[in-house]
Amino acid sequence: VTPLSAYPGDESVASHFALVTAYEDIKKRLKDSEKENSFLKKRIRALEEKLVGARVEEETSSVG
Amino acid sequence: VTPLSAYPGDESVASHFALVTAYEDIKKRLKDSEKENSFLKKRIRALEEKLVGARVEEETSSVG
Amino acid sequence: MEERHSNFSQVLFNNVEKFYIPGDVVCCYTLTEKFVPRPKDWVGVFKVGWETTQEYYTFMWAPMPDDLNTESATQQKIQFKAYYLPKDEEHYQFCYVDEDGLVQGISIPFQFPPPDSEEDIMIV
Amino acid sequence: MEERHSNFSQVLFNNVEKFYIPGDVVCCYTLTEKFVPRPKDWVGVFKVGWETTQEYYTFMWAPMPDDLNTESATQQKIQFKAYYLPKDEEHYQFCYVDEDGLVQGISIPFQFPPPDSEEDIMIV
Repeated sequence: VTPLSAYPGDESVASHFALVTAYEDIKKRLKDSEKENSFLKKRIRALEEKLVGARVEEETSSVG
Repeated sequence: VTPLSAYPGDESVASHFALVTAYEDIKKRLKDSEKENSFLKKRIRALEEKLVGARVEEETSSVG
Repeated sequence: MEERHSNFSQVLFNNVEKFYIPGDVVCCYTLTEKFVPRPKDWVGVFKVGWETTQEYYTFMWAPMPDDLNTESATQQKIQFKAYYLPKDEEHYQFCYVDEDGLVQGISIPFQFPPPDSEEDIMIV
Repeated sequence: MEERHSNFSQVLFNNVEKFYIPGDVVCCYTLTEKFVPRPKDWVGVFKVGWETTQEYYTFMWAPMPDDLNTESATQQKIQFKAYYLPKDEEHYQFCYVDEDGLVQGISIPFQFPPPDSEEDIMIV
């Protein structure tokens, strides 16, 4: 037994609407992901700076 | 003057195809963004570990 | 047109994941107040971009609630067996199709990640 | 159906950005070999999810190449003035519509980021 399917006109409206639904969701996820991405990049820059600072300090303290 | 527009049937095929085109593109972008995201998170973890290491070293060197 | 669109949300899919790890998938949905389920309604897994409801990847008949008047009757669950689910990286969505072939509910998209990408997803 | 689909790629949009910073936007496209442009063809900016070509946000008439037989004639450019472009965060795409109203080319989606998100985008 296979399920019924009908109304080709309605179907193309339904399939378009389904794709719109999917697009809206992915659009939101992409935005969130890109935002998180830029946040993570800022965090990396801050960590890298700290690390350079820590090294300089270390060197200074071992020289002094 | 406004541009012409015709053939409602063709149009719904065109609009669906346009949405498919757009979906395919942002699907790829989401995937790339999520991948980059997970890469950046790994990088942050590595940097954080290094920073902890640098501090421990610094402390050891100033104590010694 | 607007009236038809509202049909697509007579059945609401809940707690749809972004990624389903390998195994059976439980699909939860809510029948909205005015929606009356019928014995040959079904829920299909469709690849995003589907054009006709015949293009379902797999489907299950929707269970008939015992008594529509109880509150719990509107909350339904279907379990899709892992064996029948897609194994690629495409995007899929659930659709609830009534026995006349009309789409009554559409979910957001989800994926079945291949084994090698699982670690990344856990991190994300 | 398949034959119709191929129509949508008679004109190919090139170098479409993900984000266009505020200002005029140059839209580049290529006319494929068999495509013959006509004086009332146009290129529209459409919000993704458009249903009819009348829903263009803005449009420009497509320039007629001086001589179709030269190679450079197939590479075309249209400049959309900043004033006429959308100012929201929605996704848009270019579509090339011929003078019969048939869609002959479709671009990938792009956005016009609002001023406060620009910094983030530069980083991304």
